[in-house]
Amino acid sequence: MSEIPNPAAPIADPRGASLLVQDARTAKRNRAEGRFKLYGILAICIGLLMLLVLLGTILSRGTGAFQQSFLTLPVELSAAKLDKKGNRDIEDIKKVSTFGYAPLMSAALAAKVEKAGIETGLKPKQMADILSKDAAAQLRDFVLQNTDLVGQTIEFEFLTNSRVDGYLKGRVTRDSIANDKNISAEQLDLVDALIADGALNKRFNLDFITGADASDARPEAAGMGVAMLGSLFMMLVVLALALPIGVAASIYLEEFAPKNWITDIIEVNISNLAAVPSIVFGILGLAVFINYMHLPSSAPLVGGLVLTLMTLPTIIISTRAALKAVPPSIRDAALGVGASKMQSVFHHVLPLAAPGILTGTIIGLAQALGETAPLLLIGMVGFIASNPPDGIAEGLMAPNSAMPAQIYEWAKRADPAFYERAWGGIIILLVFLITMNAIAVLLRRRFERRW
Amino acid sequence: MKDLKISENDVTQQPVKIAARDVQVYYDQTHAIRDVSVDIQDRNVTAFIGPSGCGKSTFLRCLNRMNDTIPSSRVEGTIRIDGEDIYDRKVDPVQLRAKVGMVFQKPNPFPKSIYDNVAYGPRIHGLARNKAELDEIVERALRRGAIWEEVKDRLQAPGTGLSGGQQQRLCIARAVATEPEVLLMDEPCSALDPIATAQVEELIDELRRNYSVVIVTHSMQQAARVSQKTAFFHLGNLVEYGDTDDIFTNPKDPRTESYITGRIG
Amino acid sequence: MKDLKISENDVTQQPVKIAARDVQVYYDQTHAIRDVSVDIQDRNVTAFIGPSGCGKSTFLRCLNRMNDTIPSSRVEGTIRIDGEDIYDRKVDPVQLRAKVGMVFQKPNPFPKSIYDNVAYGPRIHGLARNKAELDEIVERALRRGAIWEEVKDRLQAPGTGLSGGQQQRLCIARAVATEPEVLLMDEPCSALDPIATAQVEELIDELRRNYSVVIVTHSMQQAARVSQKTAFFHLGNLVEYGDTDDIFTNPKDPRTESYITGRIG
Amino acid sequence: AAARDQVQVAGSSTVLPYASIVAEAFGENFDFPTPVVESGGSSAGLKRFCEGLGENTIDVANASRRIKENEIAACAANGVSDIIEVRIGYDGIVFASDINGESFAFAPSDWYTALSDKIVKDGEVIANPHQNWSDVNPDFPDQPIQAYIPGTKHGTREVFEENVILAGCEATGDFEKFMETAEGADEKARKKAAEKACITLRGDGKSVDIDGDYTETLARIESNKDGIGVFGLAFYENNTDKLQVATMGGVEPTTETIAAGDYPVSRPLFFYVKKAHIGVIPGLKEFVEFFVADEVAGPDGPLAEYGLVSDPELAETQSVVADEKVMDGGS
Amino acid sequence: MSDFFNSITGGGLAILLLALAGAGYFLARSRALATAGGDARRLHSLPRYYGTNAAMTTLLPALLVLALWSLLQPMLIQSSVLDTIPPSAVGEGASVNLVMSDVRRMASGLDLAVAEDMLSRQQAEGISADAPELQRIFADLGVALGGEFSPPVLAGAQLYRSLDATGHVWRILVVLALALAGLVLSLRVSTADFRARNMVERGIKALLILAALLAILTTIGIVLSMLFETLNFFRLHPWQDFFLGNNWAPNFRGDSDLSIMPLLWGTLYISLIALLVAVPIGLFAAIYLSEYADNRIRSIAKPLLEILAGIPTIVYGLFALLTVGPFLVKVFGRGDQGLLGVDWMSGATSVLTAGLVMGIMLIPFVSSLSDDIINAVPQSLRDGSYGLGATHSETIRQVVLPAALPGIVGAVLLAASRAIGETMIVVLGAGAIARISANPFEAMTTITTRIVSQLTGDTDFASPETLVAFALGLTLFVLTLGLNVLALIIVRKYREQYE
Ligand SMILES: Nc1ncnc2c1ncn2[C@@H]1O[C@H](COP(=O)(O)OP(=O)(O)OP(=O)(O)O)[C@@H](O)[C@H]1O
Ligand SMILES: Nc1ncnc2c1ncn2[C@@H]1O[C@H](COP(=O)(O)OP(=O)(O)OP(=O)(O)O)[C@@H](O)[C@H]1O
Ligand SMILES: [Mg+2]
Ligand SMILES: [Mg+2]
Repeated sequence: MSEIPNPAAPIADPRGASLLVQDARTAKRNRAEGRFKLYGILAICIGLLMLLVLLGTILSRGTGAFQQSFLTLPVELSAAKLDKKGNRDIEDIKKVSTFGYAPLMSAALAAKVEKAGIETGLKPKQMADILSKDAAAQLRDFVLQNTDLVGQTIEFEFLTNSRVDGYLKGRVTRDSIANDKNISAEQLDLVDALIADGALNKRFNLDFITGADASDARPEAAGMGVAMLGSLFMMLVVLALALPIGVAASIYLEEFAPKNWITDIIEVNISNLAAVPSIVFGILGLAVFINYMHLPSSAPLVGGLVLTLMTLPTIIISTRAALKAVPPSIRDAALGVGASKMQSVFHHVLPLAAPGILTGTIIGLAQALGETAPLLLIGMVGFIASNPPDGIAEGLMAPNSAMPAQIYEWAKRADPAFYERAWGGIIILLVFLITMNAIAVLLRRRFERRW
Repeated sequence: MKDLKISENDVTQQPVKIAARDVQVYYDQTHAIRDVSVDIQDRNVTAFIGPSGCGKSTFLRCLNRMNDTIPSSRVEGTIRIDGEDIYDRKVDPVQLRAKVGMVFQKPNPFPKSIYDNVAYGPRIHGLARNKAELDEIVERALRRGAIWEEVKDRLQAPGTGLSGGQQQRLCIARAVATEPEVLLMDEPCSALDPIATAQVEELIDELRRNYSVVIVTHSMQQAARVSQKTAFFHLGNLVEYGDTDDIFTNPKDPRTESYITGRIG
Repeated sequence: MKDLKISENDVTQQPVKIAARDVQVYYDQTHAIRDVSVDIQDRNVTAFIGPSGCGKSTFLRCLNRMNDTIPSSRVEGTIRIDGEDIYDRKVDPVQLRAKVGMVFQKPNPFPKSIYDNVAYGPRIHGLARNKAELDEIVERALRRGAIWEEVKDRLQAPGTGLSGGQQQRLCIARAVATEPEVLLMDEPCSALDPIATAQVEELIDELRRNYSVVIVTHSMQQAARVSQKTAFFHLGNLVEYGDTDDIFTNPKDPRTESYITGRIG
Repeated sequence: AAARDQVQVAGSSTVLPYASIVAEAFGENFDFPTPVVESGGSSAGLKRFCEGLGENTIDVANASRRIKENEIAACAANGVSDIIEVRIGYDGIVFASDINGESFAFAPSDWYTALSDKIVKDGEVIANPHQNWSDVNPDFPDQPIQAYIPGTKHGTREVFEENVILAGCEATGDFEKFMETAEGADEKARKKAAEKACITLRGDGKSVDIDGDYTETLARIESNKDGIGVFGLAFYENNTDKLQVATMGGVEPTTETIAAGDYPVSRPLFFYVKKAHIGVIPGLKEFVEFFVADEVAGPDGPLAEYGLVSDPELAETQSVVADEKVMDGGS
Repeated sequence: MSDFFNSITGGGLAILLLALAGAGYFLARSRALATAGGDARRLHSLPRYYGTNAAMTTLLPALLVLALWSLLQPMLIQSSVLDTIPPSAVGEGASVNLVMSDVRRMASGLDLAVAEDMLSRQQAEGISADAPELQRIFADLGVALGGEFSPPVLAGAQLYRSLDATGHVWRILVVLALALAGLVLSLRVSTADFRARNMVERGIKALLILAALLAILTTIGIVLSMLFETLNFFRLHPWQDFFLGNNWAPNFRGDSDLSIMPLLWGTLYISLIALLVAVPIGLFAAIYLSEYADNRIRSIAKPLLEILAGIPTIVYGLFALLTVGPFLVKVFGRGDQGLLGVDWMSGATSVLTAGLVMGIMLIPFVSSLSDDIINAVPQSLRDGSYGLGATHSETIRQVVLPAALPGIVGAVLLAASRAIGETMIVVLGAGAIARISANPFEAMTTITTRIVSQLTGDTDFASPETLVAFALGLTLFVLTLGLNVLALIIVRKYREQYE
């Protein structure tokens, strides 16, 4: 069906053209549309590809940390050495230092080698070098907890030295140890024989997830657990402070503040705080919380406070954007039925802005969770191998590290085994982060709605 | 105030509920309402008519201080409700708005369930002692809003998923639920079909028994049907105010006459 | 299709512009439009009337596939414009919508200047060769939208700062500016005063000379005044369709009759 | 409230590994809790050390250099007047390159000639023209110069400048030339200017400052096999599978050669203890004594095993600790 | 009596106040209801507002006074104690503050001794400095003393203790009295007509203001914590060199060139590249997610992208150094062996490397926040545009994005802020060479990394080489402030209000 051409119609008018055939202009516009959409897909793909590459790198380098080599030996907890008075008094047993346990282990290893019929030219002391430097401490801790076992012979799983562990994981090869004074080819022969015997093997290492940091000489004993708790307590502080304060500040600025130069100053100030390098917050934290308020240094409470100040701008900025996006008619509707401004905000505007607020929280917390620099100045980076805290108060006040600080420390250490642990730590950090995000994302999805 | 005198001459037996004197409204520079003085009576329906953009909505919003929410707007003059100046510093606009309810020109349901939309007002004003009472209030309001039959099976569905007219009636129900003394309605029937319109007009008539109702409308017929008093606005001025019958049959101002007969706009 | 037969009997001399057959629309579970078949003629005004929530807007939106933007909605049946199925996979909804313009129930000006609001369509469709031509198009559209006089001094002011009725006329002007072949208007006059309404009706009458216009209205008077054909919807069904005069004077279906005389809603 | 129950240590990240090894062993074998050892650099450590007395200040500051006069003064101004200085040993600084690359036998002058911004050639002061190591010394392989040296914030950098670059500058005789050409009112100023000329390194990317730590240097060598980096001895000894060490002046760096003073590039490591905290913070004295005990810091102790060059005069240090002998300058 | 007061510690007082507030809540609530004859509808506000108001009036003034008192009391006591200490007791080179801190430490030592029953209260008040057991007690308790153990200091400590104890008693009395007064007052006014909601909302608003002011406080704190050291720096180093010089070469021996210019250039350059990566990708990702993708893809892709923001920056740093850098060298370097056959890039570390990797990290900052904002643009605007025959992308570009602009600018600003403040990626990816050059294949460095490295180094902490960190921090602060003011002005200008 054709139309009578309309003389008044302008030139480009597609009047009367068939809908089934695209006219040139529409085709062009559709190509632009296709391109536009393609850019979107490309953008997402680039983002996801990068994520994939990063996660791939992290996983391939870090999974090794969750495995650990152990050597199982029958050890005689010689009463003569450990409890010279023979009264099984824990105070007396405590007097025996780790140095006193070393001979027990060499003896046990030598006995094992002999029993298994392994031939080696190594002296017992050299043989014992394949064990971790932490082994003695391991054994001592065990004995102190089970004093009744003194005098008996027990099967005990000892950590092996990081080189032996690396050998089992393929990180250390016979070639690579040519110049290494920490391990010799004969020791590797012994290791091979013990593997064949079944005494030495590799298994999942729970201690890596639950344990505390260890010194540079004992990478195999280092764990992430205590630092994880440190991060957890810091995040609790951040969440408990940054979210309410940030939302409160945004509500005031967006809904109540008169639009004048004072609020302009506050507004500019907040965006500016977002650009302050995180270490400057560390300087501030040191000055205010530790030197002025006399809070203990290295405490997750202080770390949390510093990170709160650091995350606030992120949360405020995103919350304000979200509040701004709520259509004014909603506010009018509430006011019209006699709600106060405050009620209209808390009952209607805030729930509608919740997705944006949660996004800000996700990003802010992610940032806080991964931040090291400010912690450096308030003493949370370093060697902090304390025990897991007993309660919330101690968790907040007792010295602790945090996951990113721990990772940062490990990444700096000399022994390559720490490098593997650093990547393993990153995996734990990411799992922590993803769990945290998942909760927020679920919440956010409940609030999301287009109106 | 010439216009005012007209209205003062026409006072009926009802007491004055809202008394506006020399009201000026500005949006930044724009002078949207000029020198409006009017007495709105209790237990009466007052209609505001006038061409689009003449300031009906603006003036209506002054009556419950909804104008406060537009930062650029400024109100001068006095408006008294029951003799109390509502722009007095001591007046709590919130309390005022609970007393002077409003239905907006564009339907604006909350993005919540239909039930919650209506229950919101009664909840914040503590009008119901318990859930059963609240249910009752919601049902009555929805019935008065002439929408109960359509939504009674989906009270938990979102209010935003209704058709335009349904949304408008939901908003009316929401406003009625808080039992205001004065109800301001900005073109409440513009999105409604004749039957719903008739129902709303019936509601207005019913409300009139206890409350004062102010309604903005573009329909002369509607104004004639429901209102006892009519005010005609033109370019921000209140041109004429008086008994509806008088205005429609015997307009005093030439502008009113030409508007009613369809000559100016 | 009983209703359809009626309309087929009443064909006037105009060719059919839009032919809908057995159209069904669902929102998730809700069956909002049932079995609607209708022929809309070219160079004619067709009015859709019916109680609120009966599916007028929904059906109107099907005609230019605006329903595509509501994820939950699903359309079945065929709709042909100029004999071409608009739900055909080869049809580009964008091209379709340029041909079938729409004015919405709630005024929705863009948060841009008045000028840019109107110039938006011509710009994307490349209707103007240069600025002067564009200016001309904008002016003509605003004049046809009966709003030129009110805004000519503030074309650069934001469109959102206008009064409700002004916004609606701006939206009409915006739709007219792209010179569509079919114009769908969802209650275009509900926010307008009588004069503006008269102007819009005049515009509709003028448009009819070249285009096909479909208008949803709640006002029987308006339907009677402007339309040649009227379709009456009820609960998602097209109850009756025919010449406007017939429908209003001699409705065939009892439901139509009771609606027109104000008994069902 | 009772006093804080663990010793707090902060400071140099070079001392950190040693301090943490000791802290760990201390925690295991004593009834005191494991001390907290924070890193953050000598400067920050000493700053916190000097902030005052009391349980909210640290007890021990690690430093990879000796405390400066004005730091002692700043300490005193805050009431930290009795400071015990403890030297724990030496840190060997080695030059190492990729294990599969060429081997090098350096003299300090080679480094000076390769990296200085300006050198003297044929009696003229010219901008350093050398691109390959073979330009520096015909004996060297034809490998592009790419050095990863500690950033200027590192204590190691000071030693590198002092013992390698400046020594090289003097050895080649360029120093005198710089003295001649230097401007300055007196001998001292001219000498200073000449020294500055020697140690100003080229800025064209042949020499890259590493502000991170040795792992970063290692990573850079992994990404550029031509690179030669500066490492701590302990770090090298843990990464012999990736790195080969170069000799300096014909001496291979080992704990023995450094302790004997044969290998020229090393620096002392210190820590500083607040005397006022001894007897106040539980375990402080024990910790310090344990740190310098023979079985810990001695040549056969775990620290030496890890790479610390133990102090030949350890006995003296032990007596300083035992007597709580404070530094001069304190009251 | 004083035993009683001593037994009320800070926590005890807080619990007491809370209990009062709780009582106030229920009393006021029921009193208000009673005055309205039990009918909540006749109350001005909902009953819970009366309760909250009472709790608030009980708690807030008391807490405020408590806070102020706790802040002022030590100062007042300090000045009166100082008056009693003869100048002779202040040792050579020591400052009054030093003596005062000894006084405080000794006072708390005495407190401890009393608490541990090592001294009786009378003994603690009367004991003289030469009492032999005092030294031992202090050592046992772990009280560190800086200076000599002098009688005036001990006297000062004893005075300090007695003043402190008096202050403690008065503080408790005043605070409790205030709380009670608040309680009584709020109960008296809790009648049906009382505007309880308004009062409560005023209280909430005060809290909101307080929260907003925290930002100002933080700023003041940051400025103050850097200002003095910055001044110290400028005392040691000419400001002309710092601001106008063009060389950055810190040196152990002092006499370094410390100019911010090359660092500033590096900062801007790297941030610019990062934004050039992050803004288009992030924005397009946001557009795709909010406009094109169906809900399922969106609900998966968005959180996935957000993980990018949470990967520790050290990972990005290593990624830059070990993966991206060598890749770029392969493309842009190596002469004929390279992919492009050019030799523009020699080292793996460059502005481009760091910028690219940082851009990846910043993607979620732009994408997630923008996605939320775009999602909030009302559907009716899109409908209006589609109705005119606009394509989806035209609608997005011309209607949706302009409407969402203020929020998007906010997101970009946040990303830019993060780029300026980032360290690890720059350290590992961009190298550590300070220079001004337009070549993106060269290594450069940023202000932030220099702040970190100068602050955590081994140099003397009072030397300009360390202090420069503070000057850098403060300058950066002022600069970003300027940028933000600019952004605010721009957003104001283009802001569009919809609906
Ligand atoms: N987005 C939606 N989702 C779900 N249901 C919808 C949606 N839009 C409309 N409906 C329902 O579809 C039915 C028809 O709605 P429609 O908007 O077409 O009515 P209408 O005839 O235009 O009414 P009115 O005159 O009030 O505008 C109504 O019952 C409505 O509740
Ligand atoms: N928020 C605002 N900012 C600036 N000007 C405004 C604003 N709202 C309304 N105006 C202007 O004030 C005048 C009166 O507007 P108002 O909305 O009161 O008209 P109205 O009589 O309700 O018209 P309608 O019948 O079309 O709704 C108009 O010129 C309008 O453009
Ligand atoms: Mg209006
Ligand atoms: Mg509709």
